Amino acid sequence: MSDYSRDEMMTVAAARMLWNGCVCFVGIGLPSAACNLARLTHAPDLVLIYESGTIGTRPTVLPLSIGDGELAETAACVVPLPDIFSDYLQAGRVDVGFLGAAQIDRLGNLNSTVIGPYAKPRTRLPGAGGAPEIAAHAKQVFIVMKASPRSFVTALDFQTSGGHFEGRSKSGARGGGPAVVVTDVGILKPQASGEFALAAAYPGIPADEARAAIGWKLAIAPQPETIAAPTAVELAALRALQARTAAAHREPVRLPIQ
Amino acid sequence: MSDYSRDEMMTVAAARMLWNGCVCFVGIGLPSAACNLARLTHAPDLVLIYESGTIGTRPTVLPLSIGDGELAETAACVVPLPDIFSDYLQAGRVDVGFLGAAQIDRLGNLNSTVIGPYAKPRTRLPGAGGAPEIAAHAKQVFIVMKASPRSFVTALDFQTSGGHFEGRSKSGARGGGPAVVVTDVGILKPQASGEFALAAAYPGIPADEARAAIGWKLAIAPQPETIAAPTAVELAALRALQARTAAAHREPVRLPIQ
Amino acid sequence: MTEILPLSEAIARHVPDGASVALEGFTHLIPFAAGHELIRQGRRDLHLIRMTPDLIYDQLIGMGAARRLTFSWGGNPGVGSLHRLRDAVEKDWPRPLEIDEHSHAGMAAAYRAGAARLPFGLLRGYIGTDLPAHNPNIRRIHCPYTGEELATVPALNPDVTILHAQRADRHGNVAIEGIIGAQREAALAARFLIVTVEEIVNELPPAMNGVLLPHFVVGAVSHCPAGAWPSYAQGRYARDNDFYLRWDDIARDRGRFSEWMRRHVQGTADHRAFIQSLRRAAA
Amino acid sequence: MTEILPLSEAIARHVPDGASVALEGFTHLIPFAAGHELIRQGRRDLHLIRMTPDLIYDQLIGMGAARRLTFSWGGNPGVGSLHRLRDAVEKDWPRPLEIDEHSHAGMAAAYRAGAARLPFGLLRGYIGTDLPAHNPNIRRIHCPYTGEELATVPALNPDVTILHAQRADRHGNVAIEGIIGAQREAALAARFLIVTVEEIVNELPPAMNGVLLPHFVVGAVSHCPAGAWPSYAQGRYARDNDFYLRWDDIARDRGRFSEWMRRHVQGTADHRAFIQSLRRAAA
Repeated sequence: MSDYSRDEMMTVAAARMLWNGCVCFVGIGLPSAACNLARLTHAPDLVLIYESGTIGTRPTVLPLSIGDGELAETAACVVPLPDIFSDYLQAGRVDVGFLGAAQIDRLGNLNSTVIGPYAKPRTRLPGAGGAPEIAAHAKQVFIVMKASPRSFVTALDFQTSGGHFEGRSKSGARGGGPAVVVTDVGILKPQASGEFALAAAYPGIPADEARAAIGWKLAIAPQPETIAAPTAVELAALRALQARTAAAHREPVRLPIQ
Repeated sequence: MSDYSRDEMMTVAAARMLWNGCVCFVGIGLPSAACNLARLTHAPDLVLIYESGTIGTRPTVLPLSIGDGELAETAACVVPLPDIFSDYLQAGRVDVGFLGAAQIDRLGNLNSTVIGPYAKPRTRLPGAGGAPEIAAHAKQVFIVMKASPRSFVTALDFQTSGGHFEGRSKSGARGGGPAVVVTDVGILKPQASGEFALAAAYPGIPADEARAAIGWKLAIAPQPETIAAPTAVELAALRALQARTAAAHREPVRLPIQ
Repeated sequence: MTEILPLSEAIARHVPDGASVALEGFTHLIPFAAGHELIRQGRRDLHLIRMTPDLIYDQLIGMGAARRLTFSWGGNPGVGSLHRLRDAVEKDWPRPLEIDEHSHAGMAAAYRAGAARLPFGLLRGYIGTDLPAHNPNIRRIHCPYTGEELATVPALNPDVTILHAQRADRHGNVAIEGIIGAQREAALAARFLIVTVEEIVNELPPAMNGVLLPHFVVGAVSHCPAGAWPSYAQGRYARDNDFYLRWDDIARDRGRFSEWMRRHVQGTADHRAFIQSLRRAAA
Repeated sequence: MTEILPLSEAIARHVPDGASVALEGFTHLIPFAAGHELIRQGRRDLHLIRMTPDLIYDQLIGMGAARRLTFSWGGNPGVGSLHRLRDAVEKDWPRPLEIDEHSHAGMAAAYRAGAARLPFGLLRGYIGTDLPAHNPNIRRIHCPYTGEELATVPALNPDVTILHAQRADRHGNVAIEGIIGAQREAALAARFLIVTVEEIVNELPPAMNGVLLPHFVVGAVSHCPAGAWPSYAQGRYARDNDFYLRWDDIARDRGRFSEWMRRHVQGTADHRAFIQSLRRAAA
């Protein structure tokens, strides 16, 4: 399969990391696409939890928001949001949590709060949402972010959620922290020090291109892998999902008002 | 109406104290009969909460247990039991809670735990159940107990739930404590000191009979009332309810097993 | 993966002697069949946990299966005493029983904390009661904002929770309808969850806002029709109030109790045989 | 007794200037019509509370109605920034906005504590994050059993919570179906609860295990069809994703935002007129 985008490569790479039966705490956007692609291909019994309260969701189209009606209608059940955070995430029942952010540092700490000082930010970002507790309590965290030196930085403006920060083991965090950072230029994994290094390359994207996109001095893991290009089956499933999604979201909204 | 039992008088007297719209935390037995009698007569919009989790229950027959199917089927909704105790009782949304016990003292403190020492009781009673928090947090508590010197005592063997005990106002209790003790020989209400005195008599039951049935030196409230005998309407409603209940409970149980 | 297996195997594999076990269900869906299987397999030294011990714990305690009891109300609902529980507490028969006694509100908070894997539960409770004086597990903390004192209870995290429910699917998802008491919290608080069900279906419909325990929190499912008898299953069969009354007589006497248990529980292979044995005795 | 009255009256009577107000609904059932009515009536100095401020708080903040914001994620879901929220925080336009910032888990714990009338919520949270360094409301306590440190948040008890729901009955019972986020907790935490509904029916059927807010916790109900638009109401109408996208353009510019609000919200008498005004503009 020669003709695919870098977004498609990222999505497929992330999807392949999910195993059948895996319990995923899913965010909107690429994580949702990756999880549903996995569910529609090699992992039919993947369990999707959206923080809005849907458990075991099996949408036929991708949601645009974290709480679309499609998620509720196809869920095994819908529970109150506080239950999701206390009885599922905090209780250690989530195998994989997905996170993205505006900034990441070499230890996988993330910033989605502010650029500039907190009290008077240059750019106010949306904020934490579920991130601090996903980062702490999911058994593994998969980070998905497009790489650029502005995002992959040596020092965060604000630490919204924790990666392999010093003292993690005594912090009360129950999960293992970020296991991988899936980018559009390759896949980073933490080394013994907790620092993320290039662990796998995509076809046709040399390590130098990855290095140029990462703000810290990116190390190369011993024996880096090369990821296979998306298969025809994967691409077809992903594109069909996206086409169904686009069609569904074109349907006009009918309001019960004259 | 001349022909009625003392139990019927107690039940009717308790029912009359409930007002339309009142939110009642109901126990099994006489409180359940009184509440449903009130609902079927003068207080059709009485809200019944059973600790099993049913809210706004409208049973046509009396439940034998606190969690009968009839309660769930006729409830506005069924919620988890922890919600009942935290979000309804503790939150101060219960107007009237009913309690009974094996022993009561002059301040309305109750014992339903043990007779004899706790570690080696002569008689092990069922225990607290919802009582401590009902006694603390219901806006008013109605106590219903048959009077006898063994039950209405000068000193409890164990204090399971609190009445007008010393320090109540600083204890964190949110409710007003016991407002009345309905017995089969008359109705007691707390005086300024917190001590329960005879405040209302039933037709044909002299104060001396009440005094003889109470283990502490029973005071008579200033200007005690006399309660009217049950009306024909009340007795008919109560007896019909009890007849329906007896008939319903005679139906054999059919199990899905050969 | 949820195991779907016979109740006898589920108990044999997952409930060892000495385990802490919560058989929950508040009047409704009490897992009697599972309790009987614990007795058949001769479990000992159990730490039994349950808000309302009910007849099933009266039976387990009377058979000497329990070392300790965590509870908040131990009676025969609407009838009176649990005579076997009383005999154990009052006279150490057939063996002494440690008591960890709470109020309903306290047990509910403890289960909820367990479900959330918090170490303790918080309530404005145990006010005006002697319980904290006799139970060192009930403590107090101060609010870090207002300074006021609140009660705490340690989280309940049973080694095994056992529930009965109406339906499971072949994946192990469990759907419950009707009064649920603290079943959901007890289930999520458990290290391992066993559910007996009236029926196993291929797929459950989406529950939307209904009560569903997703398969990844369910360890084992066993098909066990009438598994809640003499308790009930909403929409399936009613509570056998008559048996609750009769139990008062059976349990009042040590000999009669032991004979009843020997004949109907220990002398039968499974729940179906137990029900049939009772029917023969009644005929 | 629950009052059943027009939305304008419910807001006029029960939401004064300076009140703390939570308009909850997680993506689903966001009470937009009620938010617009707050703007029409020119409310000022509100303490706005909401996990996900969404467009409705972008509008309130942009109109200068808010003094303070308690929240955990402030974006346009799936689209990007809330430009009015950003402008207020970054440039104090139209007025400075105090920030009380949390994580979702923290807000959920705070609402739950509020619903139970406990003074604080407890969670194993705010780990590895700078939030506690900037929010003195996030504190720590030690477990009285294990000694471990846990995070606390003060209970949220809004003066008024406003929800949108599918149905109420004439007694004021409110039935909700679908994703409920923290609506139940926010409702029970409120000192006064207003619910706008798609439909008022004579009697609601028994909800069994469904989500129902009983009338005695509901202060006022207002009939308001399409009251969640551009959010959605499960089973009634879908989310208007297109409007969420268009909002990005409208809100990016102070002038265009102000003109849109003036024309469609301040320039209309009620929610029906608002929807009609948008339709005319689109025609």
